[in-house]
Amino acid sequence: MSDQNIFDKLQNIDRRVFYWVLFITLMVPFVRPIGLPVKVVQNTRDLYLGITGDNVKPGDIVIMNFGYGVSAWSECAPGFTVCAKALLREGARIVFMGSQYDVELSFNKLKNDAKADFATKEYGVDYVFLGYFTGGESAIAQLATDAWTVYPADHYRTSVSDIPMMQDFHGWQDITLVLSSDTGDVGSYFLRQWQAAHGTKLAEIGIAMNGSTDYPYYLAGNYFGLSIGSRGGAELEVLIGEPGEATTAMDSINASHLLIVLAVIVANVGYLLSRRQA
Amino acid sequence: MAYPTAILDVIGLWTGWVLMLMIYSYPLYKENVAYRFAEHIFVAIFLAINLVVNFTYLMNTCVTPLLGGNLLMVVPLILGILIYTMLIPEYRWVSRYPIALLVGAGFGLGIRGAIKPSILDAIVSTITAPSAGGMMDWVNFLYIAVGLVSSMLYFLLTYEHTGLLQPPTRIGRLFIMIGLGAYFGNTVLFRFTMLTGRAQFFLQVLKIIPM
Amino acid sequence: MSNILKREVVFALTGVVTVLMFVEYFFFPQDWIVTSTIRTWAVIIYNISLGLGGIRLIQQHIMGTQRRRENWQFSALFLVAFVIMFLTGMWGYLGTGVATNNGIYSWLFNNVYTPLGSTAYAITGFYIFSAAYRAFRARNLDAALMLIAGCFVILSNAPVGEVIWSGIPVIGEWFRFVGQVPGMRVFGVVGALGMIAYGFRALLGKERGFYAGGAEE
Amino acid sequence: MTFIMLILTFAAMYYYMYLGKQGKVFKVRTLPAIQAIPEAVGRAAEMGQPVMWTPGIAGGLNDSTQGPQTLAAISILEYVAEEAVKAGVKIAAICPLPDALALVEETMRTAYMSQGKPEEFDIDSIRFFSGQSAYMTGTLGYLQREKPASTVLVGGFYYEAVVIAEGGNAIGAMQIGGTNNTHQMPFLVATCDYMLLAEELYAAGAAISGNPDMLGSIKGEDIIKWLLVAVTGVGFLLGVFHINFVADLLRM
Repeated sequence: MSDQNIFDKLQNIDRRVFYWVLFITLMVPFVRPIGLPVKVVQNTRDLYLGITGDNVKPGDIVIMNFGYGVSAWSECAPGFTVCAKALLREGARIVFMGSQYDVELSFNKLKNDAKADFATKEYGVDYVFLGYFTGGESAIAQLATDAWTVYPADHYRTSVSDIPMMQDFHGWQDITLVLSSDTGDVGSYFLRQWQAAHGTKLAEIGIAMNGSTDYPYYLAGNYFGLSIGSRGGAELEVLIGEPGEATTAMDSINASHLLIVLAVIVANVGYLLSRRQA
Repeated sequence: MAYPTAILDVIGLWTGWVLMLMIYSYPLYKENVAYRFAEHIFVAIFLAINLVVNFTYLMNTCVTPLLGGNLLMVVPLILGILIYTMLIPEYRWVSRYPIALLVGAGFGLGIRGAIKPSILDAIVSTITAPSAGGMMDWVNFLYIAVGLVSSMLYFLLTYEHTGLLQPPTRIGRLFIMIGLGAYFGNTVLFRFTMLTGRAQFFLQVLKIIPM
Repeated sequence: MSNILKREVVFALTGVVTVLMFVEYFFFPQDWIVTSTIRTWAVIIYNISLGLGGIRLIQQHIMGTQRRRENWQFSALFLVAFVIMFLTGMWGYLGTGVATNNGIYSWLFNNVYTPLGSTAYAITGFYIFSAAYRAFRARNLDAALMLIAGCFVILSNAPVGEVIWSGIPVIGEWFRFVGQVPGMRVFGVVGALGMIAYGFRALLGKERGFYAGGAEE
Repeated sequence: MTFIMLILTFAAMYYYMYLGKQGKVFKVRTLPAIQAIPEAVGRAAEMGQPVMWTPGIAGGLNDSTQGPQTLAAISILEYVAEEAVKAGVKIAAICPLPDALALVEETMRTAYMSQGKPEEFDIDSIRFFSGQSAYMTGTLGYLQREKPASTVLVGGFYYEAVVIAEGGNAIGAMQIGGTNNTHQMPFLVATCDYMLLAEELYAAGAAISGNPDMLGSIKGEDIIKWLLVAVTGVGFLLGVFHINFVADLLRM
């Protein structure tokens, strides 16, 4: 082992070294923010424009679906929060629902993060939390035709017939637009069962991993807008003018992405040089 | 969110923090007693929660309708219970019936659902030329078509990649590698964001940064 | 007779369910009540089957504890944690209709399950890093292309890419929206064909994955 | 069109299976991952360590995209188990899918039986974990504690793929991967020594069996692929001149 030169060593660094460096790299920017500017791309801008201005009128009902669980908060929650804030400010009424069984925690976090906006709104009149649903695509199809059978009661077990706002929501005709934020497939259920079937306006607040599969739907007009990953969240925070979690996280994202590319470059330099020596 | 004040919430916060370090001691150090501790708690709690949630679900979708008069719901209940014959050696074969239903549903849905989006739509979008657009659109059009054809040839399973088939299958492999690289890169953002969230949590609990 | 029950009927049942799914797809514009019922059943059966896994897992830990196998202390820990979580959850559900109404269950859910879930999910961040470090090495043309595509996409995803060079997002986006398309489509095409062929063989009783040991010859 | 395509595919496979039964010999191209299985088992025998098999947690048997992959993985398990029993190597099957558990158990039991060693089958060699993160942490723990010599990671994987495969890599296990889940392929390719990509996963069982009519069905698939290549080629050339005849036909 002693005849290993520096290049060989570079190639065979103990993986734990990386893990430490990575974890520390992620933490440092939180303590010492750098604040690189975030450029807003068109798909995010379209999403924001679609939920503000003339596109949403006071009293319109909007569905916001939590297709993410607690474990994906850092990726999905910032964008979702900005959208909820924007919609509440436009005077829209929001139906919250979700496909993960820890959905209540995500909803509580949202209410906390947009405290000021929820403070002026009344539960059951301006927004309602229907809670968890199962049954996948058929449930979403059923929601379009007869919402009350999917949700006979809200999350807190109040019958929907006793909730004022629900009197105006029976099916797809009553909904102005749908926003879904997913780690899984619920967005695509809405795409097929609502957007394609009834022409409902739909946008996705997606995870980065699905960016390239979601993007063609945005180009084709199925999604009127698309936010991709925590970066999309940061862009939305720029658009609404309130830097939040995603903006803070962007420094860490920048640092870690740079780190992984640097590591790959170093490994390759080592590899090429040691091959040349041999 | 603000830093909690109630004592139970503070304990909860620290519990989560300590358990996180126990799990990360595996990648950051090595398999050890702390990891083992967290691992077993995790596996146990996950199982318990899944059982409780599934039980709730079962009551809502099967038992309640059954008691409400939907007698057909007795079928999945019995079939489901038949899976447990696995535990009795001489009746083990009975468990194949419910599994047959699951497998049949899986194949039926899988096969019927795969042809249009995965095969037909993929080819349609490959051969639909850009209606207008510049040079780049046509280059992309050509790139995708050549890529799809050559990588399909790569997957021919009853031919060795030699002779006439050697060049196209070789090119097909290169297209596949580009696809894999791009997908790898795409996933990095998502994964790092998750880890960023944990790094933030680590600092927040220590009150180094605000919650 | 027993072989018919053990084998032929099982085949037939699988085949019939598969064909029913086809019939719905090709001949019914909306959901067909027969198949949608079967799908509901399948979900319920799947749910019930979780208990089997649970029994196996619990059995293993009980044995481990009883026989004082290596690491038996952790098996005991498993059992204690399981019993607490399961009983409090059921208590909450049976008592009030909502499991999280039980204080202990809810506390453990929020402070143990949730952070552990996020923690485990995020652990992939570490592993993806070391995997990239070793995989992205220009050993040959294939690996070099994977490396280039990967690095451009990574840099284009973070705002820093643009700061380094304005071309990075352009190239990165090309890889994301065009470059990877042939690869991804071909996986769709051949994956679908492979699945159809596998299903076909299985329905004809050729593949043994499903009928493993079915005959007990 | 979907219907025609389905019938066409079935017909092609049936025809070549029939030819196979008649004695026509079809050869499947070398799949290095399949050839590597005996080597993986041999390595375990030499080192006196177990072989680990796990099918991923993406979905149950009734799931349209994941279920068939799980079954294909069990087809491969059968081969791995038989080889392992022959060589006297222990197998650890980590199965996080409750509904597949029964099949895994049967497969293992049959493998021991077919090699005349039913008494050696140990039910504890099959482990179950409920939930993705628990499965992942449990498997990581297993890898470090038992240090299997080889791992066979085939089936429907989700994000656990990179963790389990890197975990196996860290202990220096020889790894054979395989999945049809596009988003997990890059990680298995990056971390495994051998890999079954997409269709190869499904075809593995048939290739292993060497059974002529099974191989015939693979020939049938290839014929369909040629057809698709031709359709794409012709469609592309017509498309250049904005003649969308082929696309319209496929859309029907």
